[in-house]
Amino acid sequence: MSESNAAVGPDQPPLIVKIGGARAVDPAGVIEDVAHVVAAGREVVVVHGGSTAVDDTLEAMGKEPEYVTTPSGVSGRFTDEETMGVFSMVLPGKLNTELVTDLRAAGVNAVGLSGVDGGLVTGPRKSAVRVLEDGKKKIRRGDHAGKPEAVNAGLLSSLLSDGYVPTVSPPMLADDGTAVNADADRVAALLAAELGGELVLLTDVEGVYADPEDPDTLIDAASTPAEFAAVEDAAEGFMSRKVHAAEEALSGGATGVVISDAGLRKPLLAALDGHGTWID
Amino acid sequence: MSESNAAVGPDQPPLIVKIGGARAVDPAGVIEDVAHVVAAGREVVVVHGGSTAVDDTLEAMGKEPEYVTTPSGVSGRFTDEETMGVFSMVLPGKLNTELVTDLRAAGVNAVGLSGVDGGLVTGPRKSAVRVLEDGKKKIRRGDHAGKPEAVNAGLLSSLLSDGYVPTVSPPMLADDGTAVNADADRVAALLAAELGGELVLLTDVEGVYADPEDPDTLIDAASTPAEFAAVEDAAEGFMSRKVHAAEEALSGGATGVVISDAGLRKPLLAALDGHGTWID
Amino acid sequence: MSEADCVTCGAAVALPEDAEVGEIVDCGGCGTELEVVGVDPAELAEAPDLAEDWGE
Amino acid sequence: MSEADCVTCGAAVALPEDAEVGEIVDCGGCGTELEVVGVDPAELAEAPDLAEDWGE
Ligand SMILES: [Zn+2]
Ligand SMILES: [Zn+2]
Repeated sequence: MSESNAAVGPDQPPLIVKIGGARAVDPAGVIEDVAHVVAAGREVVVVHGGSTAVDDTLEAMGKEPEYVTTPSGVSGRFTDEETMGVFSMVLPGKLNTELVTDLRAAGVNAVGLSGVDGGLVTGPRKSAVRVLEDGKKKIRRGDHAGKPEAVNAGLLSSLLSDGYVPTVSPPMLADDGTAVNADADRVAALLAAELGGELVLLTDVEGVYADPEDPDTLIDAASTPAEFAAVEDAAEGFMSRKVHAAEEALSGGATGVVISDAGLRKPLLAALDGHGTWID
Repeated sequence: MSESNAAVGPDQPPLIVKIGGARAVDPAGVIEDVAHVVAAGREVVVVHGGSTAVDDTLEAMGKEPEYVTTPSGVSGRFTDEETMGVFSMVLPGKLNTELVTDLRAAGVNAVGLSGVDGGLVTGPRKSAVRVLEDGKKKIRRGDHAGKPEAVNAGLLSSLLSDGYVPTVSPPMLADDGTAVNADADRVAALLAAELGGELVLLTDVEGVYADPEDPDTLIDAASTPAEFAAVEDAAEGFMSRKVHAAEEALSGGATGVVISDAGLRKPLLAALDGHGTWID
Repeated sequence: MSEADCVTCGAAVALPEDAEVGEIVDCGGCGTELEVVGVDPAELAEAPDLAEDWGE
Repeated sequence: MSEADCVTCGAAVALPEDAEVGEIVDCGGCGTELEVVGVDPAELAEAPDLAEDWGE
């Protein structure tokens, strides 16, 4: 599964790198790695999230972040209109501007885009959600969330062929014309699928563990349906979303996905060199 | 000076429209007008500011906006590091996302960009500023401000020729690699100069008045040096900045500038049709 | 305790004491999931079938 | 009241009682604009010549 230096050549498929959003996570390592890969001639798209920074800003503005749980136990943010405004402030505003600034300072010709820009990421609006509250099933309406389904590939490839590194963050543009929250892993997966690229999901653990309690059980790779099923079974909580994103990327046309540790010294190069859990 | 419908044809130079930033200003009229001009085949770039919304957000976060006055009496925001973060939240974050969403809903193929994206707007950092405080002259350091001097014209023309409407906001990228505050009128002027375009500065008055106290003294046009000098003499406060921006645009290659009222029913079409103060 | 008619089968459906707008109750007659859209007076509508999505 | 030497002509320049770092004082000897870069002890540097710009 090791790709060593071949991973950064111009003959490789586009690389889609999903990183966390907050500068606090210190993305310096991954920024240097992106610069290295771009300098070697490979096309790169960077995708970032930043949900914890949204919570911090909501709290700084005196508003409590709201999370809901669906009847089957999936937890997620409920994004009302005011929260949506703060979401746009933090992701395409503060975090994307910082990340593009830092990438450019490292010599990367980054252009920041939200999914709204040029209709880059579109799909159905999900304004109502079933939730479980105090044991009651309820319908909550007014959620500003959507499911990323389509990409303006022309905008992306035009920027890539002009030598830019698109640096993408939610929100996406929903089919009702509103800007809405979307899962950044899923946006990255959709872009990887569209570009036939390789997807690197950097996270705060080494990869998928067969037993999350036991770091010795890291799953190195999954190439067969049985191996993938084992990864799916093993992934819990936020990791199960990354595995779902991997699945969507691969079924949509991505060449491979790796879930790896953002905390390594050269996290992107390490992932390309075989660290983490590879799925293809 | 009337341009009537010829103003919206494809044979016209690119149109650069500077509008306020906050949705509260109700940009619906100008958005419809932009859609109209774009549909007629003319290239359009939209530029927005949003300084008052920055103040509102600073206050919501418990921080007092800071304005300083230079020894010669020019007042301006002092943008410390924290304010710069809020500036990015509000302009390329909330306001730009809202404006791009609204433009797209009106059928305009808008792509939001800050001056940092792709190094769109660059120039010297101004980190120190002379101020007058309690009658004392002082040096204030740590200002995150810059002077827009250069444009990534390739990015702009590539987007324009692909049929997009670049929707641009500060910050700009300073020569020390940081994202900094820049005057949005001046950014618009620089883009108009670079594109050899026509610049429309929409504001909250009808144009430049010979006597600001007397609405009957609106100056219709200035085409000679003497007429321009009269406009310069008449402009006070924020209006003098717009006149300076007009001057920079024209000396840099813009074909004409009009300062006109954003509050008219069809504010952009009205400006193109001869309302406001025309300078060329 | 108020009640309202099931929009599918017409059966009377009893609402819990503390029923809230948005709450989902099941019709005892036909099993339809009903959304409480009003409490005073009680009013029911067919609850929208919202596919639960992993990326919610 | 403290004083410090002008960095240009060496003349002693008296600082106002309430001098603050960043404040600009003029040298009585040569007229150079001096920035107070320290108050205890007093220290002066040549004040940067910052062109005032309309778009500040
Ligand atoms: Zn029934
Ligand atoms: Zn001296």
